Amino acid sequence: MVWLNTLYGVLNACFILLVGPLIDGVERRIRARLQNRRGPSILQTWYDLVKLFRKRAARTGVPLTLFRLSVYTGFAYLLIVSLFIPSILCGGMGFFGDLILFIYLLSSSKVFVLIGGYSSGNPYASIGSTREVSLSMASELVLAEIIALIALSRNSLLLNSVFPVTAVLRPSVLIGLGILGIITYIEHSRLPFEIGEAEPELAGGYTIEYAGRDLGFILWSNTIRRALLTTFLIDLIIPLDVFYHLVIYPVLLFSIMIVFTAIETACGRLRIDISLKHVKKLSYVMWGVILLALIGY
Amino acid sequence: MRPRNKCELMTNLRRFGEPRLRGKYLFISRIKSGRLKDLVDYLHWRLGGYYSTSIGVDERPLDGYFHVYHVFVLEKYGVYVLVDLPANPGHPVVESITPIVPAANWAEREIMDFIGIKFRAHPEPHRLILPDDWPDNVYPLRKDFPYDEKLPTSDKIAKLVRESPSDTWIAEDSEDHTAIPVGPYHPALHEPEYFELFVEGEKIVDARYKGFMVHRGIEKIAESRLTYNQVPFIAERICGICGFTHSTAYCQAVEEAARIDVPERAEYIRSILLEIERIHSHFLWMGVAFHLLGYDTGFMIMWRLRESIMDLAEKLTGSRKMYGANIVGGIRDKWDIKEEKVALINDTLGKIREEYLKYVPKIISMEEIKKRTRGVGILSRSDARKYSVLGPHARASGINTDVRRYRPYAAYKYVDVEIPVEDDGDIYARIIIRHEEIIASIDLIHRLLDNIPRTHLHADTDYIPERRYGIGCTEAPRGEDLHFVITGKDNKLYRWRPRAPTYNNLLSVPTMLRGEHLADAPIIIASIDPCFSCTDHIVVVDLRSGRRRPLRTGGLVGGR
Amino acid sequence: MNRIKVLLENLRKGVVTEQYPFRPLRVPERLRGKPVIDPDKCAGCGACVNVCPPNALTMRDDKHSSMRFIVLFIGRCIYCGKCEETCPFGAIRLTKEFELAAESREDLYQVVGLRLYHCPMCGEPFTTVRLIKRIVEALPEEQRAAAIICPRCRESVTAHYRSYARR
Amino acid sequence: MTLLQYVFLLPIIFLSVSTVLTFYIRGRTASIISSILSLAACLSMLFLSINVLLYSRTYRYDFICWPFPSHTMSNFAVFRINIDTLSAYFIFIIGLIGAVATIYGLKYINKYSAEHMGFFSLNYSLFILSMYMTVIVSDLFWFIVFWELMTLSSQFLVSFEKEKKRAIWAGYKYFTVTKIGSEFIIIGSLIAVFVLNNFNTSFRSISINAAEPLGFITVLLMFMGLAVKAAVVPFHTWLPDAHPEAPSHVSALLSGVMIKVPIYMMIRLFYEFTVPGLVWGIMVSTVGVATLTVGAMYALKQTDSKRLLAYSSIEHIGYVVLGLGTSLLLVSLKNYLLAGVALIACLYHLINHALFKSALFLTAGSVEYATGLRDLNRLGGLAKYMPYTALAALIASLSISGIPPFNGFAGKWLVYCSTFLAGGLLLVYGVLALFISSVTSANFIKYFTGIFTRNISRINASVIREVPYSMSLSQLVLCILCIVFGVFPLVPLSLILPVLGVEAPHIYDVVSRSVSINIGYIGIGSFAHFYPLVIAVILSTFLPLIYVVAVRGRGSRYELWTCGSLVEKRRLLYPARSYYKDFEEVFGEIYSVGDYLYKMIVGIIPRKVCVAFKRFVGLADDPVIMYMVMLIIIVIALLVVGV
Repeated sequence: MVWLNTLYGVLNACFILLVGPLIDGVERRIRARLQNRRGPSILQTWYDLVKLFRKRAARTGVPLTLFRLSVYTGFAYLLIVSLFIPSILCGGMGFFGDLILFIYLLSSSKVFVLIGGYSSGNPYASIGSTREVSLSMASELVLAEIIALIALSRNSLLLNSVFPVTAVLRPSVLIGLGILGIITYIEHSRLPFEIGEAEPELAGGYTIEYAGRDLGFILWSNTIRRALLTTFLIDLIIPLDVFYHLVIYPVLLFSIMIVFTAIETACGRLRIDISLKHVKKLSYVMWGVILLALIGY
Repeated sequence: MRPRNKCELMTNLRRFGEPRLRGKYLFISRIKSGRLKDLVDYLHWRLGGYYSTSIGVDERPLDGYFHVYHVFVLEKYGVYVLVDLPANPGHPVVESITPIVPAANWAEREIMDFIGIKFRAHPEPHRLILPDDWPDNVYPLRKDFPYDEKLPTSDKIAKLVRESPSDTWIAEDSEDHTAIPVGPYHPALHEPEYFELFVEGEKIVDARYKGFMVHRGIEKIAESRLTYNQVPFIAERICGICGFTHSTAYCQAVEEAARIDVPERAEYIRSILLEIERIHSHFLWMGVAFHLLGYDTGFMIMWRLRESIMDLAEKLTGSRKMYGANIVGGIRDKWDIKEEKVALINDTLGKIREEYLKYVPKIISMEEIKKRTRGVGILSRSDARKYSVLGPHARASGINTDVRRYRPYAAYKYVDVEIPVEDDGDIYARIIIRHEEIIASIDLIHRLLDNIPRTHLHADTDYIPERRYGIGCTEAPRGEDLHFVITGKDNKLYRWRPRAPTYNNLLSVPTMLRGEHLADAPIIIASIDPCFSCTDHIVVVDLRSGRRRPLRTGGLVGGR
Repeated sequence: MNRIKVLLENLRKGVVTEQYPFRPLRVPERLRGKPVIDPDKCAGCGACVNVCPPNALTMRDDKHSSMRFIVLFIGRCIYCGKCEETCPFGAIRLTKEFELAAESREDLYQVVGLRLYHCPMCGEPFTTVRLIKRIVEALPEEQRAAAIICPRCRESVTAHYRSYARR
Repeated sequence: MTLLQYVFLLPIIFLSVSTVLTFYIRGRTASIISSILSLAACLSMLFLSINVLLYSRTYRYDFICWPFPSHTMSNFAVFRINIDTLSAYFIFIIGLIGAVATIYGLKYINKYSAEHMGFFSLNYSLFILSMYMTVIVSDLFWFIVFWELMTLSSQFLVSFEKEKKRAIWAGYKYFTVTKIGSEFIIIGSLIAVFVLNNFNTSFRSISINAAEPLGFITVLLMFMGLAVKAAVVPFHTWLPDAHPEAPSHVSALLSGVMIKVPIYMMIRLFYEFTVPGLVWGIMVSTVGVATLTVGAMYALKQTDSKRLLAYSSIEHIGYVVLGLGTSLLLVSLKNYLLAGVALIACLYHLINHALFKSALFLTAGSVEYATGLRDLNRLGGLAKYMPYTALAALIASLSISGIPPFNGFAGKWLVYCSTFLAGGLLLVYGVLALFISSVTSANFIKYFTGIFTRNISRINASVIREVPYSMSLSQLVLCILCIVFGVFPLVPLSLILPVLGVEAPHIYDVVSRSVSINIGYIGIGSFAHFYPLVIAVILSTFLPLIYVVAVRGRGSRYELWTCGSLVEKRRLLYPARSYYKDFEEVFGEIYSVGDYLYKMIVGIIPRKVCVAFKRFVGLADDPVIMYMVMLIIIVIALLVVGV
């Protein structure tokens, strides 16, 4: 049984690894169509990544192994998450872990990438990382509230017993899921919240000093992170069932991503202070939702 | 008490020196000693005129002196005031006017670099345009400096940032702040320039600017090698966005100097092409602005619309951007706008207008756009006057100025031009100004096309007299383009100085940047619609080897 | 809401980009593209060389091989069309070609070589054979003799005749 | 009586000898002698504590100092020592951190001149001794004696650098504030002993009924007194001044150990002297949450390395106190399972914090030793010169940030589990704790990257070299323990569970069944669990794998990309103060609440009293001191009226 679950986990991880860049390719196509462009092939992100993987990495006056290693550590953390989150198969590494671990592993991978960004010493990278850290601190607050809501509704922190949270249909859960959707969107670092690597002012932000393979891995892990966050959202919605996961899950995954892309295409970039304020407002709303949950709705 | 007419003005000006009125030009020479500052103060701050630019001329072969002309524009009296300051060739020093009019800062430094006239009491007498490893006492725009001179290579690698503070405003501990280099290669800037922003957190504490990285020495080539009718094509290549307005301004300057009457039809065609250029430029700017605000869909939309304008231009002139229509005295024959083209223009513009109005009002009502532009990058009216900013940039700060209306040229004499003015002085105001100008320009073209007369296309220009002064002004999309010419022998110019509006507008950028958020820096810089290739109009320094390649005419091709 | 309207408007409009390098691009009739010299028509008068603002057109006489070369360097050309306008024989014209990327710098040159015409009196080359032919064809019979000698010789001959006449 | 039973005397003997010797010997010799003796003492403490914890022994001794005829009076003449598992747990921490800090101090102390070394050594031994004594005595009277001795000796250590005005001031402030704090304990104890317990000072015989008013006041006074020493909000203001000023290994002891001693007493207070009550649960957990929020948010603003660490100590004490409060609250609600988890969380996080915070203080000390700087705005790029210190700082930073599978995560995880699953008010606290945890990681990203990475700095890098081995190794030892405690939760849990067995017998059964403690697995019944070991194993397989696939090959080297312009590298440094400006602005309510409280406190006190105290205390700029002095007066007045 353990081995079967491990196998499930590995297969899920492979699925996420492969489908992450593919989703990005689809998104690029959709975005292009919304902007009256033809757009690249949906495999374009994969082509880009393969091209980057073939290139030599660059070190920019940074003697630290850490500068490069942090990228891969961040990547490895995402791999761990993908091993135990049910995605295409409804099972994983025996669900070794709970909600909090999931959040921590995801944010740890980001912490490593940002440590890498800071260690380059480039002011652009520092500012970009600072923005990322600030925004993820703020959204962590909302995430924590959502976890609290889930724990409250399901009286458990175990992933396999909280999925799907929709089994408890309360108004608070529904609003909470909506807010989780927004937070997922923000954590995807999409416009208007794509401020860590804001190309016009920061020229790539925390990724600025990376090149070649390292950059490839950063881009890859960004797509994986997006896929994982969305997977988590879907897992909370659909039943933990073979059919649902094999059929409904991919459909939902792609459609959520497409909706997100459409929203992204319609937005400009916000400033860090404004976006932090938005997230803060969201946390206030979420307090209300928790209150609602506490009084039994 | 402001003088009511030119006569009174002349009387008043006698207090300062000897005014001479020649057509539109009011020369003030022999300034009484110590009265220069009063004169400048009177012209710029009290008479309601504004400082336009300064020109240094090596007139030693003509009258034995170097000359500095400060050009002030008195829109009310319809004259250009040229404050003539001769400088002794042995000891070329004149008094600086920068302390009174900060806008004169760069122009005076440029003269110091190129002609070698020193300005007494200039607040920051450092090099502006010439690279740091340029030898001292070599002044490229003097007449004894051959245009194809090759200087010996220098071992010193040019430093892009000078150590000396460029501005007294810099906080004392600016060393402690993080320097964010923006440029010369930065994705937000599409041309080579260099801003150094000092930040505390993400707040910009101070900013420095270093430009003129691609100075191309166009003036020297034009004065040395080109004939009158070759220059328009080079002038057009000063800029890749508003090239036509440069060639028009040049042609007008020569036409002024030689007193050539341009046929009306040519004037109409010039105006039409100028307006097409303006629309194209504003579309481009809006696209860039949306891109810098992170709204790439808006960028794509604007540039798609711009594409149709470019196609129209291509159908009319054979080129998307380099119209190549101007010659001294009018328009080239093949560039005539015939009946079927009139229809074509009307049709295309109608469609563009319709589509444009479908999009842009919606886009500029978006929350992100509003939040990031309202109250951001404010330039107050007094600061705008201080730096003599021009064009939409000035109009967004509440200064009602437009060459097309107040000093009409080409066909603007025959039609009414609508000029939007906003008072807020922020980026949003600049967007609104340009938005309204696009619509006004489309309407203007329709009107111009309705009235286009049937005359010749160009006047006879066989003889152009020597040592005549001419100023050609056009309202470029970014503001007033000013070309100053002195005619010379052998079908060649004696002196030509183009001054692009960005030259004045850029000086105001550090003021706007201070206290703003780093994320807004690109849009603030872009909000003046800077055109650095216009501004940086000799040498290309290879930074790695520190070797300098003297520029040959081949390098002129290109632009933005 | 507005932003969604913008997107819907965009969707209605559809794709506008073209798959340019894979499909040819249509260009307007009047496009000022790459100038080409028709070597059959060019007489090597050098009018275009005189008007060319960026010196893209240059002229070189090689006495050794007795040839005149009109060199057009596309790398400098600004496509103003002045040469086309000036050329008395319609030999140079602007084509609609705009894809000018080349693998080597040499590909950007067009060289027209014309045989030089040597003055029958002094033997110095002063123009091309083709130009002299065209001039001679265009002139009336009685003026042809004067046209075929170089300006300097013509000057000395004229001076000679004059002095002869005065005498 | 076997010889083993007298092991507890060893530390006392070693440290007393050291104290006496250093009274006569001066200079470096003194420091070496005292270090060796302190080390021996600490090792014997470790031995003792492990002995007690693993075999659940209890040592109890009553020394009759003076035979009084009357039974009442003889109570005061007995010197009672009681080493149970709870004491042993704290002895373990004192021994462990004390040993590492002493080894570190051997070389580190050479930074200072030899002149006052005797004085320093004396106080150092006395400090460790008094902490040890504080946790082993089982008598309120002697507890207060050693408590005061601990304050006194550590005060001299804080203001050891006499030439620095700030150090003197910090020591003064520290002493004044904590002394006032201990007055609360004294008053509380007096009431407890004389009024409530019939002149009994022995821990075993004290029982306070917190339900009646006087009992309530007693517990409140004692809790407040302990809270001052534990630097719990709003009594935390002395800590950020005091801890950074001490020599770094002393800072490690202060932050790693000393502020834990009041927690020891709190556990005794709430679980032994009284019965856990709902009010106390709410109060303690609220104070805990306030502490962790304020600590982390103020740490975000710091640019001095040790000051940042000091604020983060406040934050982590907050986690510990939150755990304690949660357990109190849940016990009173009869939710023994989660109460046990919360108490485990409290103790688990306590030892974790001792480990990583000491390690961090030691790394900050190494940096100061090598560069003389603590300013994060100017430091940078030290990893190249000080690789071991950098490694230690990285591991400790990751631990404190709660990156799984390091130990910080395991401790915090237990806090979250107990609060999230408990629901109600605790849910809100849990949310705040989880949010603050991300602020912690932001803090330590700043700490680590500010000092060690980014290869540009405003200091002269040519003279910097790695610290001596004794120093770098002692940092690394702590880091290894951080990893071990994270990956094998069994190790700390096997130390903690005996503690629960003694202190809360009624929750032990539930906890030991529901908190599974297999090696590499930690979980609460069917509610939550995770396998740190599996994560560590997967991580350690992935990393070499990815390394082989991707990192191999050195890559080409370029200069820093500065948009193609030449800017001096020095000027590109993004100083630590700039890091989270915007976040601080947007989430600035916490700071403004602090300011508001400050104004309110000052507003309460009449102006004339302020002026009087200014003369009297000389520290009127610190409202907390005045606030507390006022409180004492009010309490005394109330007592007088009441009695």
